[in-house]
Amino acid sequence: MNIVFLTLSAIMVLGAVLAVTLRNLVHCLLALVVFFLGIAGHFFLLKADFLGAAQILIYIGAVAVLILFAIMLTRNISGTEGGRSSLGGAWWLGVGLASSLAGMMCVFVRRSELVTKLPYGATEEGVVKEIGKLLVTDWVVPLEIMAVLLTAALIGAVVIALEEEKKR
Amino acid sequence: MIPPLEQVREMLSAGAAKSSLLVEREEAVAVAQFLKTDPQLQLDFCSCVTAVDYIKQDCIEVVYHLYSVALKHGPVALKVRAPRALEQCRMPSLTPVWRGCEYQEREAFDLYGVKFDGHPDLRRILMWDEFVDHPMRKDYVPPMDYEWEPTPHAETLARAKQTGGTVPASALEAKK
Amino acid sequence: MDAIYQLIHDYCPTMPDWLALALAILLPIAIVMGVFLTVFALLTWVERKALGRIQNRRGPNRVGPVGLFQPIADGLKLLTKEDIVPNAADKVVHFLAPVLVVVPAFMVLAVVPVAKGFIAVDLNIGVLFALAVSTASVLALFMAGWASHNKFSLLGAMRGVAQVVSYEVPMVLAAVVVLMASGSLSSVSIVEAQRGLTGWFVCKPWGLVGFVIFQLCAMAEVARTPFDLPEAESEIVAGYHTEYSGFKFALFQMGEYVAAITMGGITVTMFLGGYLGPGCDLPKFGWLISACWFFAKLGIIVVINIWARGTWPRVRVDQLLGFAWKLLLPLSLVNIVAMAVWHFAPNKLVGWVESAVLLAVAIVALVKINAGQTFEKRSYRFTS
Amino acid sequence: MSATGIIQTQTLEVSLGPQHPSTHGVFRMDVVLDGEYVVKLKPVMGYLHRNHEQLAEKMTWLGSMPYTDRLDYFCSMTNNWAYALAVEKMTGLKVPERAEYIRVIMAELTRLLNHSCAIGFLLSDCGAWFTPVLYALREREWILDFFETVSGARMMCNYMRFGGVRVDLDDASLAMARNIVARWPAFLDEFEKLMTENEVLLARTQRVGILSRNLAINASVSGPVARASGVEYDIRKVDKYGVYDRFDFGVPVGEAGDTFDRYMIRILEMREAVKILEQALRDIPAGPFIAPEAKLRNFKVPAGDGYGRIEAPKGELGFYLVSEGGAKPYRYHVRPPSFINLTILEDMCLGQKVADTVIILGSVDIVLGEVDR
Repeated sequence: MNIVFLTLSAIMVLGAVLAVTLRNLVHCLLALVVFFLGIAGHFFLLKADFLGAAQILIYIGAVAVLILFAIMLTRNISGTEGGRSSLGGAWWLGVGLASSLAGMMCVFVRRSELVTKLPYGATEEGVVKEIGKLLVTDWVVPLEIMAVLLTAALIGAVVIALEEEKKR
Repeated sequence: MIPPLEQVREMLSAGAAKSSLLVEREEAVAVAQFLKTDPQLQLDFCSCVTAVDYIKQDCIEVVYHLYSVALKHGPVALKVRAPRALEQCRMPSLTPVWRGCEYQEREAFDLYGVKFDGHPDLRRILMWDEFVDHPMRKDYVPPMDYEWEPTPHAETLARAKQTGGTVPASALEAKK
Repeated sequence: MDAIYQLIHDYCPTMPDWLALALAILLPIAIVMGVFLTVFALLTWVERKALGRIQNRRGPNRVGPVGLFQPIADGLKLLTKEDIVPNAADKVVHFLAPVLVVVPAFMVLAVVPVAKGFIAVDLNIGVLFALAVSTASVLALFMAGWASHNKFSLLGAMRGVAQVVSYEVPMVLAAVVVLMASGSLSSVSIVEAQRGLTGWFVCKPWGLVGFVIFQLCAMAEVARTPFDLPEAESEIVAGYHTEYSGFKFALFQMGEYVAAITMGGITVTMFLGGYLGPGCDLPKFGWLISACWFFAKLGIIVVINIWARGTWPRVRVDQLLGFAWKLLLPLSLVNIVAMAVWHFAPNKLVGWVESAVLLAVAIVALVKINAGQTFEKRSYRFTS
Repeated sequence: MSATGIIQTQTLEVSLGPQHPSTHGVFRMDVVLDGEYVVKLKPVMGYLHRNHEQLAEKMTWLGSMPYTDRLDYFCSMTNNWAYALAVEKMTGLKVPERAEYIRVIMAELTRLLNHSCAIGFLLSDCGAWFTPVLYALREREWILDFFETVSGARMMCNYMRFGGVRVDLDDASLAMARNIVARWPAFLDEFEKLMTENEVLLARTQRVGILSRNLAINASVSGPVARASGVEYDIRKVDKYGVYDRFDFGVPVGEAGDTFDRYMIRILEMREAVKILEQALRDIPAGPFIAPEAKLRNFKVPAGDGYGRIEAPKGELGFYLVSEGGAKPYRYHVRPPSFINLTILEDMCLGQKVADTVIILGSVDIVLGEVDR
């Protein structure tokens, strides 16, 4: 299993690096999809089939397509029309921000109760049920806040698009 | 040249509206407008537009066949003449009066070289854009090489030059 | 997988462990692929024959008996054709797209229980896996359209993406009722939950509505007529695979047909009782009889697809999306409520009546609300 | 301006044609799209241009008769008739009664042939995977067989002559024609049952590509397209050429002027054509089939000009001829209905979707042999 883990991780890192370095936006997106797939693979490897499938459904089926639509609205898809490389002078700032974010997430995830509450080693079916129950009992407020936030973002996107129309 | 418009109406009505009118270029639009709107004529349907090259009379005649959908009579042939020489071969377009003239006047321009002033979109319609002559004129001489076609592709032009330079200078100019 | 591993171990103890493991993994895959590729080849033949019958012509009848070898001939022809890649195309993506079209279509096959006790991988979350993986075909479709550097391809790809994303939503919601009824995500337990004389989910009001929604969405998802907009040949030439030729084109066709079969298989599993049927539990030939049942039901779904293709014109893109969002989505939401009503009803009869009435009201109301798009009866006058 | 009114996006210039499955030949439309909406559309033609008119000016009067077959290669009979009619007008040739009846029979059969295929191809453009077309082609085959028996050619019939027709119809071929006419209503009923009430078809065609009555008249649109927009104009009724005044038939006229009306008008016109055919096949008199004074060799037309037109299946087909009294026409001009009906293509398509463009073009019913000449 170690080999599979390492291969997957290598592919993921490669995908992530390509996603930020490639010039063509569509290529970047495809590299990002490889990265998403790698995450799904990791979930499957951890026997968290539900999370793996959810990862594919949400990140590849929805998020990637969303990014795709955003890309199609931009002009310079091929990245050939001048402009600076995405690896600009402030790359170290990005690296710093990203690593500090990752560190923070590590710390908070380790402290979180959610990890300990899930019955580890239970059947997958049990996990799905447990997640469902938790989502509508203990975590119902965060869930609703998220839902409202996403709806607000959606409306905001429409408003921004409308403003653009007015300006023209 | 033509009598006052009221007389035109009587003339046309008497002849069961099957007659032809030869009008001056300057008067064409006014006459057309009259023929279209006059309550007794109402020639609202411009069926056929074409040009004829009368090389002996040194003129190109554009013929409009008018019918009336409202009164169901016709045809009246409205004829307008212009000199054959390419620079002077122009006349007012009747497309603003009858929209149906649009493509047919383009065709007349394409094949006979009649320039219609006031036409919204006077381009070649049947021949390709790079074509230089007007092939329906009676004095038109077709090129030696029928198959050769001046296309905007640089490669084709280069190949044509290589194989003996049969490219007419006019075509190369049109390309520029 | 474990069973096969055990089997190999018992019969050939001398075989090295890694080989046995590899065999245990590859054997079910090979069997499933073999079976479904045969079905795919047959399907192309059946489709052409059936379309021919609908259209007053004979269909393929030259190669082999009644044209049965036509798919092979087609395959050979496509294999030997020149592979044309447009000069301006994005070569890598252009190459990857047809591969990626086929992969998800085959991956879904893994969780379709073809016969009793015969499933390549009995995932606990089988249905979710199938729905998730089939979504991934969107990307392949987009890649094909974008990489071809052709405007028709791009239009087709954008249509395809919009269509698949829109129909994914009612499709998943229609599947939810089945999950609620069976209490499981595993495709085998969904099938087993449909035992009994009227056990098939399609025999219940919410199941019937769910089945219709799911079937329509499946047709849209794999771009079958009347939802074949991404490759609408009369409008945008061939949509996203305009610039593909030879075997890459064949891969697109294969991906499309295999996706049609697998979506049909998922529909059968979820609503039509999968491999269940009289005789499927017989000790000896139960697996064979159950396989026959499964393929018979699959055949019905496939014939419905072909029939629709032979008789229906294509819808327009706004009508297609409007249909998904304005009709199917609310209806599938009501369907979930109807399922809940059924579930909490004091007895079967009350549940039946309540959910049926609820759904009928919903359907009538939705049709009324969307009445702005309905049609007028015209009369014509005759002048003489 | 974006047609959706929400987001302004980049427009896409697409060239539909000249090689495109549904441009009905080598026809091109330069379309500018905003998303799926058409914001500009310019037809480009001439890919099939062979200067038919100039060729005819270099030939004898009768010499270009077979060449008129190639104009609208679906309807060679009506093309022949229009040319013959124009020449007969200039020469004053009287056509015998039997020949007039034969011409009517041929023209109305051509109308059946053309309209059935036109609506078949229109439905194919809607994406009906060829089923309706093949139903139409099955019936068309009967008419083509009939044309072959009579004239020796299925499509390029070259059947009419100045002052009559080339060969007479014998009783066997008349029976054949009666047979075709008798089975046509059944075909129409079957076709309508299959298609007319189909919701997808209604949704695709109703209120799509509307052409107003005034624009139709002003833009010289003729034939079924004009009548679908409410223009009560049928040359068979207005000019009463041939013996059309002897038959009892109606001219269907639409109201909305959309694609569905153009589809329905064609079906109704076929039903009327069946009526005409029944009467013509019943009343056809005996007698000569070509005027005795008509000359095939050394045929000359007195000097002058003339315009003859008929109601071809696609609209008004006219021939404008100028003669100098010689054996060749001095000027020979065709007024092709499909060419002129294309004038308003852009007006009908603006603000519609790409998918609609295709069916609007299909509902106009063009044949490129005639558009480009």
